[in-house]
Amino acid sequence: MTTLTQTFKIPESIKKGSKFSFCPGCDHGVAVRLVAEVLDELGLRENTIAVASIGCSVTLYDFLEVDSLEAPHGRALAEATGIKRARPDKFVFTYQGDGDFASIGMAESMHCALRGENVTAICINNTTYGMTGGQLGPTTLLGQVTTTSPKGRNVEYYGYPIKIAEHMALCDGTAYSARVSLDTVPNIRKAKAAIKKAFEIQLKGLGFSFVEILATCPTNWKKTPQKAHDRVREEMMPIFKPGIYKDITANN
Amino acid sequence: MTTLTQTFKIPESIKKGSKFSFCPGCDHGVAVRLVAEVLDELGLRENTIAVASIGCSVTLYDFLEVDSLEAPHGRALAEATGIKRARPDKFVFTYQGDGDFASIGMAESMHCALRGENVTAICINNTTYGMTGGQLGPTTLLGQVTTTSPKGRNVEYYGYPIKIAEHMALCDGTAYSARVSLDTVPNIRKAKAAIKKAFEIQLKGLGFSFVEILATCPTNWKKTPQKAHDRVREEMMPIFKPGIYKDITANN
Amino acid sequence: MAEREMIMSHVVIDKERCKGCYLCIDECPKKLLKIGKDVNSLGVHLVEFEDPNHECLGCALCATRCPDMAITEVYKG
Amino acid sequence: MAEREMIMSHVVIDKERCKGCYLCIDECPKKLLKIGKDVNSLGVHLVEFEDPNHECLGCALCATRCPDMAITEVYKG
Amino acid sequence: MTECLTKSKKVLTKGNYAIANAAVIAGCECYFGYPITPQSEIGEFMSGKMQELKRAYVSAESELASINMVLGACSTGAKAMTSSSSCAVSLMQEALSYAASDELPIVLVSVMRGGPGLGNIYPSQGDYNQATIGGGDGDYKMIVLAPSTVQECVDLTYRAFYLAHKYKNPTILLADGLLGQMMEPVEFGEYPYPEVDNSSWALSGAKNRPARVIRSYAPSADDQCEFLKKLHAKYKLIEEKETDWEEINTEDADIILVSFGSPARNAKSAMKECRKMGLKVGMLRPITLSPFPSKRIAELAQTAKKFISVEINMGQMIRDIKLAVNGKVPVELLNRPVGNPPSVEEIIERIKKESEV
Amino acid sequence: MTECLTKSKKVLTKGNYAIANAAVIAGCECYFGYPITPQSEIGEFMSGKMQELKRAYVSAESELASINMVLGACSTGAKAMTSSSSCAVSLMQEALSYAASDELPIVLVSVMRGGPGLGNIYPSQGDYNQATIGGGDGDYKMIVLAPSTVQECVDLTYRAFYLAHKYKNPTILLADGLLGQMMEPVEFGEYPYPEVDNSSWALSGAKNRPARVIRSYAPSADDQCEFLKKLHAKYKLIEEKETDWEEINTEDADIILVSFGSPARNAKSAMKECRKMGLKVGMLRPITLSPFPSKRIAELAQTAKKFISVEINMGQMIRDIKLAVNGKVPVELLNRPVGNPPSVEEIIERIKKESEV
Amino acid sequence: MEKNFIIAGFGGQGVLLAGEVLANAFMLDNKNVTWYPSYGAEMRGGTVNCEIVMNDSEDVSSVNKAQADYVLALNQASFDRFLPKVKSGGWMIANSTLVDEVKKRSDINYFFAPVTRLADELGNSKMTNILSLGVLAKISGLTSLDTLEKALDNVLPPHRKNLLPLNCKALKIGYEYDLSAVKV
Amino acid sequence: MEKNFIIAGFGGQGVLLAGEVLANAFMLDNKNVTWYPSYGAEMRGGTVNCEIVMNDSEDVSSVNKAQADYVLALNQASFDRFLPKVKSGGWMIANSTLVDEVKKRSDINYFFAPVTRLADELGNSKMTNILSLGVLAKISGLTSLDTLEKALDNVLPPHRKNLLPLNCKALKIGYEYDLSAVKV
Ligand SMILES: Cc1ncc(C[n+]2csc(CCOP(=O)(O)OP(=O)(O)O)c2C)c(N)n1
Ligand SMILES: Cc1ncc(C[n+]2csc(CCOP(=O)(O)OP(=O)(O)O)c2C)c(N)n1
Ligand code: SF4
Ligand code: SF4
Ligand code: SF4
Ligand code: SF4
Ligand code: SF4
Ligand code: SF4
Ligand SMILES: [Mg+2]
Ligand SMILES: [Mg+2]
Repeated sequence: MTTLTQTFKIPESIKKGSKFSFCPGCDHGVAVRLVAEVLDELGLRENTIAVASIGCSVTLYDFLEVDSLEAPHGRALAEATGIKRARPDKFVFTYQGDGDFASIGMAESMHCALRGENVTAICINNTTYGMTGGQLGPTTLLGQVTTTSPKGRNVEYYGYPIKIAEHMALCDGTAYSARVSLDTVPNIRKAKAAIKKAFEIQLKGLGFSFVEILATCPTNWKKTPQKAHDRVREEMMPIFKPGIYKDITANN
Repeated sequence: MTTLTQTFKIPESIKKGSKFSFCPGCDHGVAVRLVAEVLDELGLRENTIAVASIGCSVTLYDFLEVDSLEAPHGRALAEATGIKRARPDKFVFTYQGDGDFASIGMAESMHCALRGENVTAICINNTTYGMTGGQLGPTTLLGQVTTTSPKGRNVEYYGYPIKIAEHMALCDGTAYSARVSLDTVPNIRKAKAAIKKAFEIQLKGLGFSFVEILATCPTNWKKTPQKAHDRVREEMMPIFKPGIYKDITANN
Repeated sequence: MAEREMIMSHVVIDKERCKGCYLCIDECPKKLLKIGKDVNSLGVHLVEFEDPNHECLGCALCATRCPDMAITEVYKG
Repeated sequence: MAEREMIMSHVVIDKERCKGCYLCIDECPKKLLKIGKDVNSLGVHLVEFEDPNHECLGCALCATRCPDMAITEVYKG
Repeated sequence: MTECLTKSKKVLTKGNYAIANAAVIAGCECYFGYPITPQSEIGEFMSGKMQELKRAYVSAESELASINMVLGACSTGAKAMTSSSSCAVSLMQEALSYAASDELPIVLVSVMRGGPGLGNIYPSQGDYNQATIGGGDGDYKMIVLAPSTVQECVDLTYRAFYLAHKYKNPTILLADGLLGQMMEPVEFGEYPYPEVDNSSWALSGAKNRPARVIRSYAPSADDQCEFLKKLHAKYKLIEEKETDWEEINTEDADIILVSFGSPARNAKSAMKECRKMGLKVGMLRPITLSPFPSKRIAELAQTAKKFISVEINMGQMIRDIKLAVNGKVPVELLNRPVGNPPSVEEIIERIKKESEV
Repeated sequence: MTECLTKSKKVLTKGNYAIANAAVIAGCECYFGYPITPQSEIGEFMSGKMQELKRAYVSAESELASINMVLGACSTGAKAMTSSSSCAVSLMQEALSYAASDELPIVLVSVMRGGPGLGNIYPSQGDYNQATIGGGDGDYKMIVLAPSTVQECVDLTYRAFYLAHKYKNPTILLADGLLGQMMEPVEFGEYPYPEVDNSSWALSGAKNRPARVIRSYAPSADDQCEFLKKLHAKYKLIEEKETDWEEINTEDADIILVSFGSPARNAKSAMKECRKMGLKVGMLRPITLSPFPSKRIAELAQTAKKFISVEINMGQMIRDIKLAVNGKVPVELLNRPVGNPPSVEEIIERIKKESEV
Repeated sequence: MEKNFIIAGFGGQGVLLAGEVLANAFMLDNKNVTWYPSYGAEMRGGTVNCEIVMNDSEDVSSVNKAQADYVLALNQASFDRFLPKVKSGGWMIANSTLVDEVKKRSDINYFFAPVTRLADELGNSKMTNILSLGVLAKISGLTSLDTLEKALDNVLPPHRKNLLPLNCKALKIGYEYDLSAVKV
Repeated sequence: MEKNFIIAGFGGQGVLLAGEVLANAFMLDNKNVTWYPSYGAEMRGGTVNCEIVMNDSEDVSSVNKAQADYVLALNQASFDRFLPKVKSGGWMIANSTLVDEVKKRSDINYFFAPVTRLADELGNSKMTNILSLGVLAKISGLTSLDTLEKALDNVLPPHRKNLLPLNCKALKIGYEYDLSAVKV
């Protein structure tokens, strides 16, 4: 009789009995789980202060068994800076939407990276403001229909989407900047590796680490979760190319 | 008897009888004059709305004979957006300090570029907040002593300066991004050419145009105007390299 | 728990977590997951794991894909 | 205005604009500008243009450099 | 949604769409906004409609940006607006103070939700102070209009644009989440006000005239004192000319309910019920919260025996009532901190209790 | 400057440095700031001193960032502060509302300059409303302390940290540009308050205890109502325990001057002069502007014949005085819109005039 | 005269739309009417409801009423939640396909109709809302089938107009449903 | 007793520092003292001034005084601006190197001393401020040379302490300047 090996379990860092409040098939769930898995693997849970942002993931603190602060919309990295400066021995990360990070929070995000704050930011890029009902955001793709671009994003009225990971990489205080995707299981695994790397960079005190995660918003995209992943692959990834844009620990 | 040719005069766009309120030797004066010269040369004065920002150049409207709006600190490009969208036929430019543009105004600046607003931004990079007495700003160089970095900018406390022109170039809505310097007369002439190019790009309706001008702040640097220009050359230009970072009209 | 569950690769599904997104179904290389008849309190038709031929690899592809940790445990035999 | 000013290269300095930064002095290839004795209402020792040998090129390097448009006019003869 | 809003016939319309469509009819040339519940429909409506009409619409990167875009647009004399809610309106305070000081005719639609902080998206009147007193720096005043029905959302949107331009003063349409989400039949009609001529001050390029500047910087303290006195003389004028309220059954009333926005609806019903019971109850509904109908309330304080302020907050308008009543008679509070307005039954009960005393 | 500030002897100190050094002595662990006149010296002092002491100092990219960094630091129980002025404090309103709702012990030093908008850098008290009522969303209150001398800048900075932590409430030290720039001899001494134990709520990592969350989001309207009632019960408690003021010659006074901050100095001198002339004048100087000494003023309204509010603004505190006096006796305003406080002579003249009536 | 209605069900059952149609009908009948949804931080997939207040005397209706004259409950959760809100003498109209026919209160009128089943029979279970609206309207006697059809036309956006005939059919089935089963 | 002083001059003449030394001296004499600068949006290079209020009776001094007991004017602009502010019976002490010796008002005392020249003679025209402070202090009779020297020590930052002897010398020259020229 062979013994069983457990190949999957709910991470310890997930709050017992909690359930995600995300819509069916939303990649936020996968991303939060990956964060929890990495917190487990690096033994960080009890020494972590997480900063939740305003967006679909605002109730992150209901899912993670870690101390958390809810930041005003866009200010998560200012809050994280305050926490880390006050308690440099704590592990500090933010979990933000693309709107939070790159629209209203653009200045805070950029300057946190420039200062090289020793914190980690996870940014969920779902090309829309999910929580408020799917309006056009800083990452909305050209042509994309949203509730505030009913005929699709055109350049004249809306301009272009931002490439977040590239901008972060350009900041001298950034030690690590990567873009990953959750469209397939292999990519989910790569995403986890990137999160882990980012967290390790903070543990080593090397500066700002950043992971942009391409994710779905089936509800506002009005797509099935499956088709939503197709969209990530076919429409998002050609514009927002996954990759590691900066890694000061890589030897090359 | 040969006739005399006038090789220099005060531009028409300069308010009659006005005098700059800048400190002796401050490059702001040169930059404002260059803007006025280009407004003259392109015949724009009577069709222009300028946006003044909060900084040493806040009273720009006292020097330029053009309609002007004073924007709250950091919001000049939001104001400019409002003006241009309301009156697309007007020529609209901002004149901002580096603190205004890249610190408190980072989000507005970046998103104006991303949207490709058909306006021009002039940003005076003097590596400090001049008006408030020379504090450390977003462009303060490593090692630089300011009133808030009394022992010089160190990475641990302050992080790194931002490379503005590079970030602007990275935004897809930007048609033109250049960095120029006012340290020598040849460079002053190049600076003028860049401003002219940026203005022409707006006139052609090609999108956001941007000129970062390396300039002195003799008062807060506590240097003579001459030595201040040496510093621009020796300390600033190696980090903030002059050049044209983007020009969608260039054929290459 | 049936004895075979003790020794063979299998998954455990938490019915109250499942939101019926059905992402897991496509993911399973052995097609062991399908939409069932049972409905949970959310009104969702649950995913069912059926593996009569003991094909499950314990690969956890399904659980890795599941956004709601409704596949709470995966075992490899 | 002296007759020679009518035909020879020269510059015009507005005393009330000059702030005494003396950037113009270094700029003149002919060294025709120097700190004078006169003081304006700002208490600044003014720059003086002295060109006994009619060397001025009318190149406007001085005026281009001047941050305060104190060299208000430059003429090339 | 866009399609059904016609000028000519009654249409069942949601408060948010009513405001948006009224703004379009009022000739709003520019809308700048950033989403926030419970008013995102305004921006959504505008995104389609303004493009259709080739007017300006920008999905701003934040409320800081959107309000400042409005300042920019208004500096050219354009009719421009933004809309937002509670915590996001908090972000606009600097710009609002600038706008007051710049005397720019900006229009802000503020659809209140629960606070403080992020709070939640339930209806609330917790931003009465924020709108009427202002959280910006210095001494300035907004014009604040408070609709209580969807039709009034339309009428007061028109009025907001008119008053903003007439007085060159920032004007807030202050609704609550319930009104924003509520549907009622409305008639849009035509914009009922004359166009205000902005040509004497608007920025348009200094052609054949000296250059203009719009600024809030005053180089000397004396200049600033003069400016503030002028500004406050304008506020006085606005108070005299534009203070507006609805008043019912106040002549002989012992108890006067004072209430604005959606709770005023319940106050009215309660008042009518109480009249049926023979209780001498009247009500006053401020339509302009700023200027506040203080003078009228002071007059009524000569005859009434008590005022009750009915609000969805911890008691904010009650301060203005007290200041107006100036100790003549008691002023009581009937509030719910956040959420739905106090119910008709609750109000009736309170009136009965207060009548006994 | 840094060097001369010792704890043990009297030193002639500028208000801004006094505040900064007092914060350091109070154990402030983190300073985050962005420059603005007339308070930039605070950040300048801190930049050197905090690094010297290996504490946290950040040149933030904006006031939005600095205030939010303070929220972050305070969430760990740390003593943290920022300082700013007028238009820039307007930018902090959202975060202040969050801080109130999060019950975070933040300390904000607000050194008022002229408004509205950019205004200018002259002294002013135009932000009385902004500080005491708040421009953020929802129903919340700050604790607001108003020094009137440089020594009080020190003492009230200590008190600000203490009260903020004791009540887990945002606390504002509200000075004006004149006080910030003024030098007077001060003694710093030691931080006179006990340390508040924050361990029951501060974020520190969920080790051997359940995870904690600090948030302002309330999932249901009922939760939010409960929360608001609790919050306001705390405010009541603070009012009962911490309301503070200075009072001189009020017992028999016919006229009572009410004034805070730097104008209170002139009011005091004027009052003393008038007493010499035999005029029955007293004065009350609120030290806590929020909670406001309303109860005491109401008591004094029983005996006094008139109150005069002396302010550098268009009349803001006067509302609170009127609310307290509640119509008992007249409340007059003696103000200067912006700039230096009304002079002693001006105040005396006014007292004389009011005495004649 | 003032009457108020609560229509409640699952998210996705179209209760807001049904309410909007009813409100439109009252508008067409030249009555004052107010519609408002419950909203808040409720989970997606939770219950949704809206209230419609109709009156022909007042210029403006009050809101947040303690009780309702008519409640239409399309699922069990809504039935349970709103049963106490029915006015004494008022009506609870419930979708018996999903709601147990239990009558705890004796001071109100009940009407159970298998509306989801009826809609299924019509070929589209999405018609549950409109079909049950027909039942509600008929019971209330406050508006006509004709008006309701016009109201439907008002509410359906242009790109959905193709669904009008089906909706009208559903409405009719509901409106003409056999009310004899009603026991007062 | 309360006395107040205005010290005014060019930006760069060190009037704020001179005022700070005087204020320090009063502090060392255990008097209450308040120092505040004029500030605002004045142009760089314009006139600068500060006011010092000393008293030994009140706990706190008033500010923004209508008039001053002593005005020290280091340049013509300051002289012109502050002449009307001297109290009747008060003193106008002026730097005669830069100020014309004109006496428009007859109700005040004047003292003109060529302080810039004296400072130049000392070898450093930057000592004008401290030297004239000596004159002012002596005329006022409100503090001693000894106290002023200690005050100087308080005010000079460590890296400027090398300038203390020179400053003391300037102070002394001023303090011991021949006051016989004074005509009341
Ligand atoms: C200051 C402020 N503005 C706006 C909002 C409303 N709001 C809440 S979440 C959100 C956008 C969320 O989008 P994103 O950050 O992309 O996160 P997602 O929901 O897509 O995961 C907005 C605009 C707010 N709460 N506060
Ligand atoms: C909201 C706000 N914050 C701060 C200030 C104070 N302030 C005025 S100008 C300025 C910095 C100016 O620096 P920069 O933009 O680089 O212009 P410079 O003076 O160097 O040309 C600051 C911080 C302000 N007026 N408003
Ligand atoms: S709205 Fe979009 S991002 Fe938000 S939970 Fe639903 S699917 Fe996810
Ligand atoms: S402070 Fe600096 S930037 Fe400002 S005017 Fe003076 S020299 Fe120029
Ligand atoms: S992926 Fe998870 S939530 Fe989705 S259907 Fe499968 S088990 Fe259910
Ligand atoms: S573990 Fe692998 S094989 Fe087994 S059910 Fe899941 S995906 Fe299929
Ligand atoms: S450059 Fe201009 S301001 Fe400077 S010294 Fe020469 S003339 Fe005067
Ligand atoms: S024009 Fe040329 S040569 Fe003549 S003074 Fe100026 S710099 Fe010298
Ligand atoms: Mg998003
Ligand atoms: Mg600068």
